[in-house]
Amino acid sequence: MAELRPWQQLPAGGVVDADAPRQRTGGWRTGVKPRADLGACVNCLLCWLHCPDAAIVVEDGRFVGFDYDFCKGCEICAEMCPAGAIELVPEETRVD
Amino acid sequence: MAELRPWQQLPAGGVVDADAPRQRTGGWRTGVKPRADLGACVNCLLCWLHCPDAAIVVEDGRFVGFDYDFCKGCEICAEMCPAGAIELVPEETRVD
Amino acid sequence: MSTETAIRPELLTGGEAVAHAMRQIDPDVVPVYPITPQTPIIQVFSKFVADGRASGELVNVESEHSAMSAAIGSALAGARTMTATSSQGLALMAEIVYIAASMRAPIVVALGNRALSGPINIHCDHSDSMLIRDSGVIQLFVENAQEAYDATLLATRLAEHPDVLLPVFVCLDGFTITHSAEPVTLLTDEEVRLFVGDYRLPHPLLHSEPTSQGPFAMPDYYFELRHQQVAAMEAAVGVLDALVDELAAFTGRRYEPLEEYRLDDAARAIVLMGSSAGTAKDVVDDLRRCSRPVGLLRIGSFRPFPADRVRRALSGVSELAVLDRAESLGGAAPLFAEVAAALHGERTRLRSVVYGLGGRDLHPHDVESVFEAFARRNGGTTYLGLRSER
Amino acid sequence: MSTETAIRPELLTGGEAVAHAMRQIDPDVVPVYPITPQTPIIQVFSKFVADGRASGELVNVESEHSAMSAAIGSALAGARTMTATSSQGLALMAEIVYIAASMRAPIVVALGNRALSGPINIHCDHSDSMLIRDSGVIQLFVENAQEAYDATLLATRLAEHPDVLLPVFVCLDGFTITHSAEPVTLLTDEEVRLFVGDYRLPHPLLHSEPTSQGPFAMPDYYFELRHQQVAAMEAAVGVLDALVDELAAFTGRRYEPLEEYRLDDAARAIVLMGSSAGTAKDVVDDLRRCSRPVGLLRIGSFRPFPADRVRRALSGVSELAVLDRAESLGGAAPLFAEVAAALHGERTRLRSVVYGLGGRDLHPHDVESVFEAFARRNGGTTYLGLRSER
Amino acid sequence: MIEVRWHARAGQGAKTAAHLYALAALRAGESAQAFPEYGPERRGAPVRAYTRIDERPIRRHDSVTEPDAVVVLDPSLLAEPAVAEGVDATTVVLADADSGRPGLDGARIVHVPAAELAGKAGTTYVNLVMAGALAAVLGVPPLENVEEAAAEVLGAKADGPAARAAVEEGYRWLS
Amino acid sequence: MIEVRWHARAGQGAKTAAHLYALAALRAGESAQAFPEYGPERRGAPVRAYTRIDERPIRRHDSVTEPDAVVVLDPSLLAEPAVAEGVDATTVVLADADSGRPGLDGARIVHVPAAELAGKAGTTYVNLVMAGALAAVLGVPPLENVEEAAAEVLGAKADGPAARAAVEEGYRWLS
Amino acid sequence: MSRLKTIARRQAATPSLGGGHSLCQGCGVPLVIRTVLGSIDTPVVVINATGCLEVATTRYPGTAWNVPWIHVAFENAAAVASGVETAHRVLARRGKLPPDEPVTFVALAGDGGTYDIGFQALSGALERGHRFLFVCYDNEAYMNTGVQRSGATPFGAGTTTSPVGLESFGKAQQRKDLTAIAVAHHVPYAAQACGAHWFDLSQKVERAVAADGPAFLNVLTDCPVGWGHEPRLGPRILNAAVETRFWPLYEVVDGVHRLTYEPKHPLPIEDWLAGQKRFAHLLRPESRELVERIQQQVDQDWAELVERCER
Amino acid sequence: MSRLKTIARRQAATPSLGGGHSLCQGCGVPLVIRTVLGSIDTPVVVINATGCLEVATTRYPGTAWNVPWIHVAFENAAAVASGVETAHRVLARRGKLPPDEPVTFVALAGDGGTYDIGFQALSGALERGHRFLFVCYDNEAYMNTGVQRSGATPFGAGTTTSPVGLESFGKAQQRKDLTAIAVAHHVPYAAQACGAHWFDLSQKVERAVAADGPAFLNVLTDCPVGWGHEPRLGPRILNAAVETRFWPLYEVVDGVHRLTYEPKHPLPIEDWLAGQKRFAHLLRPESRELVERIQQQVDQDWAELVERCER
Ligand SMILES: Cc1ncc(C[n+]2csc(CCOP(=O)(O)OP(=O)(O)O)c2C)c(N)n1
Ligand SMILES: Cc1ncc(C[n+]2csc(CCOP(=O)(O)OP(=O)(O)O)c2C)c(N)n1
Ligand code: SF4
Ligand code: SF4
Ligand code: SF4
Ligand code: SF4
Ligand code: SF4
Ligand code: SF4
Ligand SMILES: [Mg+2]
Ligand SMILES: [Mg+2]
Repeated sequence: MAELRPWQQLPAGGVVDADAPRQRTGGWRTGVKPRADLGACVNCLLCWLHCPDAAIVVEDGRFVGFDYDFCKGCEICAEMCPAGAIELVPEETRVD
Repeated sequence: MAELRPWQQLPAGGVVDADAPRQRTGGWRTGVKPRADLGACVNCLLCWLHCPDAAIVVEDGRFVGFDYDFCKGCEICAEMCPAGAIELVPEETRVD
Repeated sequence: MSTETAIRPELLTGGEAVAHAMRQIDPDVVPVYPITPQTPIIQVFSKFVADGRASGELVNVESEHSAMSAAIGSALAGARTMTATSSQGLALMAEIVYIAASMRAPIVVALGNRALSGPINIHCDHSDSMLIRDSGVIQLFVENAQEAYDATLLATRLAEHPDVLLPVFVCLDGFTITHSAEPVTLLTDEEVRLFVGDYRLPHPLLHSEPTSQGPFAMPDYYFELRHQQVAAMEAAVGVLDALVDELAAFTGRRYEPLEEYRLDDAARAIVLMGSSAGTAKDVVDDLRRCSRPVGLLRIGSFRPFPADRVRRALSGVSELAVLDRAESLGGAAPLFAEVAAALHGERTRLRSVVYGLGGRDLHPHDVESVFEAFARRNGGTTYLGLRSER
Repeated sequence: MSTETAIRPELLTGGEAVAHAMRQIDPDVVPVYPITPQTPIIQVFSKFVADGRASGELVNVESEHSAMSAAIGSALAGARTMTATSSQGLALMAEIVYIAASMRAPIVVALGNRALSGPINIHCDHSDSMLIRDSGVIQLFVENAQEAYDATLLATRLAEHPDVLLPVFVCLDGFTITHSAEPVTLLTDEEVRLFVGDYRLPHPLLHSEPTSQGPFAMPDYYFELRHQQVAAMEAAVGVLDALVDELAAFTGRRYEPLEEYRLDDAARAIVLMGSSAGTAKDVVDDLRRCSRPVGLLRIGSFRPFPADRVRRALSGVSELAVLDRAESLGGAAPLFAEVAAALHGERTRLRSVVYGLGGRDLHPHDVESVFEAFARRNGGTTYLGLRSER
Repeated sequence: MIEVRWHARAGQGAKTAAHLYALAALRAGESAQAFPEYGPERRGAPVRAYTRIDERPIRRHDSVTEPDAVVVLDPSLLAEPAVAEGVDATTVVLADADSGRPGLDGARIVHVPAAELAGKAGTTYVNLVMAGALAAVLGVPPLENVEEAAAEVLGAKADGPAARAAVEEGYRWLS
Repeated sequence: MIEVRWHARAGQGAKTAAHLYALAALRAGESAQAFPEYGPERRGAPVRAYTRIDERPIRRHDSVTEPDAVVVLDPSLLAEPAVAEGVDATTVVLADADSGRPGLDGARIVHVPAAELAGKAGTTYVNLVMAGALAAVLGVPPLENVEEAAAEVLGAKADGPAARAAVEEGYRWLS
Repeated sequence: MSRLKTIARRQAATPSLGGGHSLCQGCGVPLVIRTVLGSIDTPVVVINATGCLEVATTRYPGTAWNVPWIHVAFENAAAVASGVETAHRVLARRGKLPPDEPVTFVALAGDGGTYDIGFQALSGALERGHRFLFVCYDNEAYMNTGVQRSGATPFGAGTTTSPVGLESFGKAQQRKDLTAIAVAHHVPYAAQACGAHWFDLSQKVERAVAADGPAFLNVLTDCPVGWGHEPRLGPRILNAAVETRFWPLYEVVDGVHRLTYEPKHPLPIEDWLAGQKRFAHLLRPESRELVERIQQQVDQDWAELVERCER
Repeated sequence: MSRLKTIARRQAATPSLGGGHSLCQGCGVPLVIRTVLGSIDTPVVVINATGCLEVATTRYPGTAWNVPWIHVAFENAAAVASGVETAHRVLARRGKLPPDEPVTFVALAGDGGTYDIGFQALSGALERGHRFLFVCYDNEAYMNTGVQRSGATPFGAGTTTSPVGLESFGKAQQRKDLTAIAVAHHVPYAAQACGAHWFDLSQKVERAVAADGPAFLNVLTDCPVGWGHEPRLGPRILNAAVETRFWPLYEVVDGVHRLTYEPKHPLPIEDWLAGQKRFAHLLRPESRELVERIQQQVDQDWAELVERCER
């Protein structure tokens, strides 16, 4: 959590800039996290569309992985994946 | 207009009893008033139904005349009367 | 938990305590709309109704404006009526709250005090209560869950007293009281039934004698009709005293309209309302231990505001800090202004202190700082716990 | 009538005067809902728009709650926005008025002051203004149609000033000002255009840089965000002074936030707001003729309330009557409490006088009776013109 | 200060008369106020309006309780108690009726055959005729200002000349 | 006065634990308070709850800033800075982890294999196990009251006996 | 006994709404009130929204009402009715009121209090299924405050907030089809009626009161002041609204649509516009297209309605 | 390019609603938001009503939004949108904004902010004809405050204010048919959609934005917490709502009804009720009749809808 600022430093009316700091919600995961088998992925992007936390990283139209800073581990991506390319693994598991 | 009462004499919450004094609106007439020819009247009671001011007096189902205390002289009764039994006459005219 | 007999204290949140009071009072009609932090009250009560432990009807209206409107219809029709709300909900029904008071509808309202938007915030301050301080409703501020329960019983009798006939708001600090579990001793259902008795109105709408209620008043009568409310408010003070005695007979507890805490020989004192009073009492005790002549005045009945008693209670005090959990932007803080008006002409040195807006915590050291600060600053308003560059 | 050049005074009602100010300011958007006695303002302005004499858009919303909501959307989007209301209308939008202030939406509102229900009444008192006195909006009370016009011009600049950015209410007594025709001298359309200038916001919503406006604030930030409004209110006092000077250069007229009328050597004085001040001034002059040391303080800017200036202005006064055209049932009358807070610690003898509720007339002899009464009564509240058995 | 009370029925032009009379005074360099009385009463109901005129700026904003002049635009109203309110020997009452009424005794009642005179002027605006007559009785404002005001206020509805004529008829009748 | 802070994820029973622990104290004749912390955070988010116990009636209504005990129901939270807030050498920290964490140094960290012990008791209620363990560490309230409270609060969901057993497992582990 | 005699028997002696009110000379509203309340054979309780009817009938310390009547505000008649109706149900169940004595709860509001500011309260009450009759007396504008446009104001009508001017032909939007909207709430009874067709209205009231749940009546009524016509012509003008098909008379019972009256020889829309000051500008030659547009809309709406009725 | 790729192109780099919000694990709402905003090819301005979405996405001093976003209160999204939309129109006309740059104004509200407390503002905005898109994300209860019943809560569902208990089977009223009510406002475009059918939703958004006037979208979306199901099962459960015909997918363009999807082999209503805690009590044997009643209602509503579509 960023430093709490004094009232003088806040923009009038509580206006928030779009580039304000994002809260990291990765800590919400309860023991498991998604892992992808890029080989199996067919780039349908259904996981990306359905991810509630915008934690699926897509680069020029292709699925490339997860943003664990935001992923809450809800498993929806795995559920939606037609190719079975996503599985949930223990938090400890190293993914690269 | 009745005497203006002090606050102590008013029922709580401004509740008004149905038998409160009625405002006499006969004074609103602008020079003319309705007069009926009871002979011609066929007792359809359309005048009674349409009178905005409940100024048509009906006794056991029969039209008997006008209540000039309330009649505002709008002419609707005359307009509605199928028997042409109602006409508007100068305020001064005596009716009995 | 057993609720039929009160053998031992239960651990209940203020919200649950109020819900139990409602279950025991068993009102005829409860029109209500959800809003945090009032929700625990209506959810627990809804469950009581669903399980047949209360037999009145809930009306799940589509907005608070309609909640208060339906409550007026129900209360004036001749049915005992309760509701609950908070913050934006109260703000949305404000127009109708004034009308409820002027139509003399004895509705009991549980208010989970919450900061008004904006910005939107779900935590406690008293700005919502202040919004309706002119409206003609009675407002009782409680300090803890037990008092929330007792006050709900008192409120019912107070609202329905023939000399009063006004809506009564039981004001509980959001979360700190509504959601905090504390020891609460309940009366038995039978005792409550005995205490509250039946609901009677002088002119119920549902009656063979037709009445017109809510007429149009011109300048020739408006002033006089309004003045009845002034009289009702004055009457409420005495009625409340009597009811406090009567309830004490059942409970052995007394929550006074005005709580004087170690004020007798106090040279310095603070005035405040709500749950923070508990924290402040601890501080007063600590300072007293260091033999500092400090005291506290807790306002229980904010409306009617017992100005004369406040004046008397504070006659010996030379330095007084009024702690407001609300502001009147561009003007004097509400409670401060009220106290200043009560003390007009007196030489007491007054200070306005604003604290706890939007749920900002009030810790013992904050209260201490107020007692310390007398010496140093005077005039101006102090904002406790505000982050400022200067 | 000719409106391009102001050769001579016109005979205009306050409502018409405000409508002309709106026509000359030519706001972008005017979301509005009708209610007596504000209707003449919006009807005349609607006609101006229908005839192409104003080119903004009216939004005929379905309620006042939506009027203020649409006004916030429009003002923060980046459009100059005005509206008008009264009484129940203000009460219904109260929730959103607070939010307009906290979101710093510089909306100008013409308020035709009218008694709040119930009972329902269409005539003047100040209870509606008092309902929102905590909300963070600026409130300027005017004495006559001319001031209503001038204040509308001032309000636009004041609201939009970068250090202020708050809604500004121009408060005109219902009927006595909104519907009474009095001599009013208008500026030329060109002069008005010059005076008000363009509408600028620091962060308009309609902008390439996306912003989130109206966020959710927890206890960690609510207090700080609210405090910006305190600062804005403080800034408004100085800004208004400067604007009064600036406008005076065009008009030769000055309506001060605080009008001290023959106060300098006054031992007895009254404080009040709105159209009755004129009546009271006549009385002061009469009494002065009988060399009685009386004076009057008219509050123009009720929000922000210039407490220090009030204290200074009244320093010489020993007996003071505060005339409220509203009550706070069960508490101190609003203006009285405000003045008492400003004078706390002073020895001035204060009296609270309530008058004119729901359009009850205030005649010169009523005002005289107040000055007479000092000698006799003290303490308690006096109700001028109330019919009572005792 | 001169205070005038106008009586009529909603729609008969009491408000207009009060307004144009004040406007005339304003044009004549006086200070003036005009305001109607408002209630739930509607079309057909008796209504009242007021005019205040003074050489010094008018500041008071209370209602008129002791009018110097009372103008009754509809003779059928003469019987209404409202007409007699605050009327005493110093009050002049203008009405299209030749005799007084209970409560008005003492007051100076001036008969103005407004309807007839309006007809002569080719209009139905009895209020204009009465305004002219009142100007003759009170002496202020001058006729030409009342005519000007009449033309300005009613110009839209009635044609200017006719409006002026109606005012003049009333004025001539009493001078 | 004893102040306890409970850490968990929404849904893991921190609020319940805080409540039943306070209830146990109440049953043991103490005064007690229990309250959770509320925000916009939802299912899955880290949450906190508090318990206060004192022999004298508790009047203060501010939040707990310097807890005497911190109970972490989900080991994955141990790393959260929130756990370290207001923790010093006088604080005891109960967690299902064998080692300390940055920020907690100095504090007395007590390892309670809650999940395992809960399993032994035939439940999944780690919060009950932790409540039992805490009772052992703090000495108040007595075990039987904690068991009674557990049965009363969770009786509905879990069956009473299992609840009691879970509490007892925790208690035994540390005594 | 004839329907009118029945109404008279109920209303002649002590009319629910008596004289001594200050509604305008020739106001069209009382006809509606008398017909509605005269067609109900149980005791009634009236819940009135702010508006001409309320303001003009209960000036303190008087009243023109002879039945239990309550007014709280402008926008909440349906909510107040919800409270009164629920109170009655509970009190009867709890034996605090005679359990066997039916009472009819009638909410009365103008178009402003129904289409616009009072609509949410109405919609909510319909969703909750309170047993009451909501009657909108629709005079197509906010009359009490001086004729401002409402959601019910017809396209092209001049009002003080949709004024006719150099750059305005009056209201630019079509009127809200509130009857259809009420029907979409799937209430057991909803109907559209008109003051001039009192017989039709009376029958509808009987069916509405018999319905098992909330009932809604949208009743067109004239306002001489706001529409700009001679009071005595009110009934004629209302008739034109029906005969031109501008205001179809129909009812919807449990979802089934039925026309209750069909103009034999539908009149051109001009016959409705004529004789009303608010429409005067439309009858000028230059407004030809506007009138055609109105006629088309009327024809289309009628066609759709007929289709719904044929199902 | 495929529709999904198009959405991705617009949203992948800087999603209108990004991560870092505190909506629940597996909340169904973001899918709707991403699909809606990703299907619009102009700049957008979002007007958000109070509710889960708003509270959880803009905790000060942060925000999860990358497009202009405004929140004022719970009940006034449509009114605020009216103001923003009018402002844009006037500023463009007056040359203070580029006149040729279209912007789409999207109001987002939950069912509470749409069916109940926000309904009057919506109805008024529809009547005035503002050009904006109102999207109701309908999760069938007040979730943000802890799952209380709303006008959208289905018959029989348990919520905290319509609890299941010894004397209660959950909500006693049928859900408000808001799509039909919006249609009765005669808006140019209104449709009913569902999060799980994102393709259908996306197409509807395109048509809605193209409509010449106000457009309304009623989008069913799941709430794992309020419905009581595992987050990952959300899409499946939403599908069941469609396949059982509980939630028909259709649109109404200028009054013409059209089913946009028809279940080949409609599933029994139990398939929708199953797997949701709020309905658990209905699946007990003693609730047989209730379930039948629900099935009947669904069949009847479907039949009526089909009929409207066939016209
Ligand atoms: C909240 C609120 N806004 C505005 C008003 C002012 N007002 C009172 S009645 C009315 C118009 C009523 O119109 P309608 O419902 O059509 O009834 P009518 O007067 O036409 O009979 C208005 C705008 C009010 N009383 N309360
Ligand atoms: C006037 C008012 N009443 C009540 C509330 C409390 N409140 C905030 S959000 C909400 C429920 C929102 O429900 P819905 O619109 O369905 O959105 P969801 O939370 O389900 O996403 C409630 C009752 C409020 N903020 N304002
Ligand atoms: S687990 Fe849930 S949050 Fe994480 S990436 Fe998959 S869908 Fe997104
Ligand atoms: S859903 Fe599966 S296949 Fe489709 S993009 Fe995601 S990982 Fe690849
Ligand atoms: S004239 Fe009008 S008011 Fe008089 S009786 Fe006939 S209808 Fe009634
Ligand atoms: S309308 Fe004519 S015929 Fe009918 S009752 Fe009246 S007077 Fe007789
Ligand atoms: S304004 Fe119209 S509706 Fe109102 S009382 Fe007069 S005629 Fe009737
Ligand atoms: S409560 Fe439901 S709608 Fe709200 S954030 Fe959680 S899952 Fe989403
Ligand atoms: Mg109307
Ligand atoms: Mg919802």
